[in-house]
Amino acid sequence: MKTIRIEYFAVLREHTGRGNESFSTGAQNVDELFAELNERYSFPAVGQLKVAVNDEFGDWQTRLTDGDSVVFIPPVAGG
Amino acid sequence: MKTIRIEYFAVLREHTGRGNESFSTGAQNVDELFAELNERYSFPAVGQLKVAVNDEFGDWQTRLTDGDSVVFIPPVAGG
Amino acid sequence: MSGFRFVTGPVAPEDYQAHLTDLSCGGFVSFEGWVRDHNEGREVLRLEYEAYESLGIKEGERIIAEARERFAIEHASCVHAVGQLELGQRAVWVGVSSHHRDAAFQACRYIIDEVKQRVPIWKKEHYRDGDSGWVNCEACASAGKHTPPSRVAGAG
Amino acid sequence: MSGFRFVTGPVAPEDYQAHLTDLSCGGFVSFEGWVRDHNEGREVLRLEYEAYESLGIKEGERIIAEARERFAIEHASCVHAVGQLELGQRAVWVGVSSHHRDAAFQACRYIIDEVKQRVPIWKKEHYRDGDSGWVNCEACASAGKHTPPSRVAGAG
Repeated sequence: MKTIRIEYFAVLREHTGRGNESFSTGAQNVDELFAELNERYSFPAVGQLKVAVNDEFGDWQTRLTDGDSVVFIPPVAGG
Repeated sequence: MKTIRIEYFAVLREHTGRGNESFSTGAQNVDELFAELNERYSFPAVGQLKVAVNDEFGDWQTRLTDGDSVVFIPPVAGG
Repeated sequence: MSGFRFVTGPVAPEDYQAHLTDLSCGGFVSFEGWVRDHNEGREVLRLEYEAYESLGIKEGERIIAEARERFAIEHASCVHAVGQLELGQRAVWVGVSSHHRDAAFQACRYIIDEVKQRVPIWKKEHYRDGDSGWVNCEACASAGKHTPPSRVAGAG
Repeated sequence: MSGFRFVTGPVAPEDYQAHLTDLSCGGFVSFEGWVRDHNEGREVLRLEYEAYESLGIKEGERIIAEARERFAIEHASCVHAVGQLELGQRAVWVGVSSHHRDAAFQACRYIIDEVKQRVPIWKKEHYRDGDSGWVNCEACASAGKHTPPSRVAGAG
């Protein structure tokens, strides 16, 4: 088991009702982590998600280590 | 004979030493007027001149009437 | 001096433009994004921006570095607002100075286009009809903010 | 509100930008021409602009009208300095507001390009070596300001 810090923004923050959490998981990679979180939160369909691990863009196969931070990034709309 | 008001700008103002003058001439058009003025001032080669008659762009064949104002426009350099 | 930053509330270009002055530069181009009173046919009352700032600054700095590599510019900055904004306020500002104007125009355009596509910033619009929604969010757009949960497709 | 005007001394955009604000506009692009410390390899100390203002305003207004016809913009203004300017000061400012940024970028570029080519404004540069000259003037460029008189070719 490892502890991952998850941060939520925008529609995901509102949907989960929290800005961040520490999550204990056996997930090996980002894809497995997302599946576990989706079990709990049933995320809305926001469109294509991107992901960041430790404040850098990653992908769904990025492997996770204890203490990593993960952010799921809904379609952006700056400007 | 007609009286034409000539205005000089930039290099032509400095060359003639005046901002404007009233010029009595028998010139029928702008080209003839320029030739007369050039006799007097021997204008420097400033590049392609344009001309304005009564504050609108004209050309060298524009006919002149008593009381017209004429400006010879050296290459511009705004901005 | 170049760079990307976030500020809370509307952007005040006069606070940042001075960093771009340079006596070798003859041209300066800036872009400002203003909060509009409408979007896709709906009347907008105000906006809210939220950003993933730590990654956003990195990505913004990368975009500015790319612009400096691609175009013959001297300085470039971008400042993006987070938090509540009212109609007419500045949500984003991009400023670029260069020896010649062509490079400044191209770089300014490049930076705002890339920032809008790549920097993790989200915009929530509040509408006159009382509704609100996150822009570019599929579920929000199709059915308002209370949509039935559904599996989100993993990105490639 | 759109328009073209001359001002004596450096241009202060803050005096003019307010005329372009519009709650329907999401994009604003501006260009500033700054007095550079060099031109074509020579060190410049200061500039002097002179304009044929009555025709210049007409031609400037025509350029802005053309931009409004060609591009989907709401407002556009251009202000050009006349008189003495020091290094770093603003010689010209163009501001354009529009619903979408693409049109504002294109119109701003169009206006400054046309103004530089068509509006009767002349620039005299004063150089560090004590010389000075009117920019784009053949005789000035080739032999300093005291050139032998010669016949000027009539334009077509």
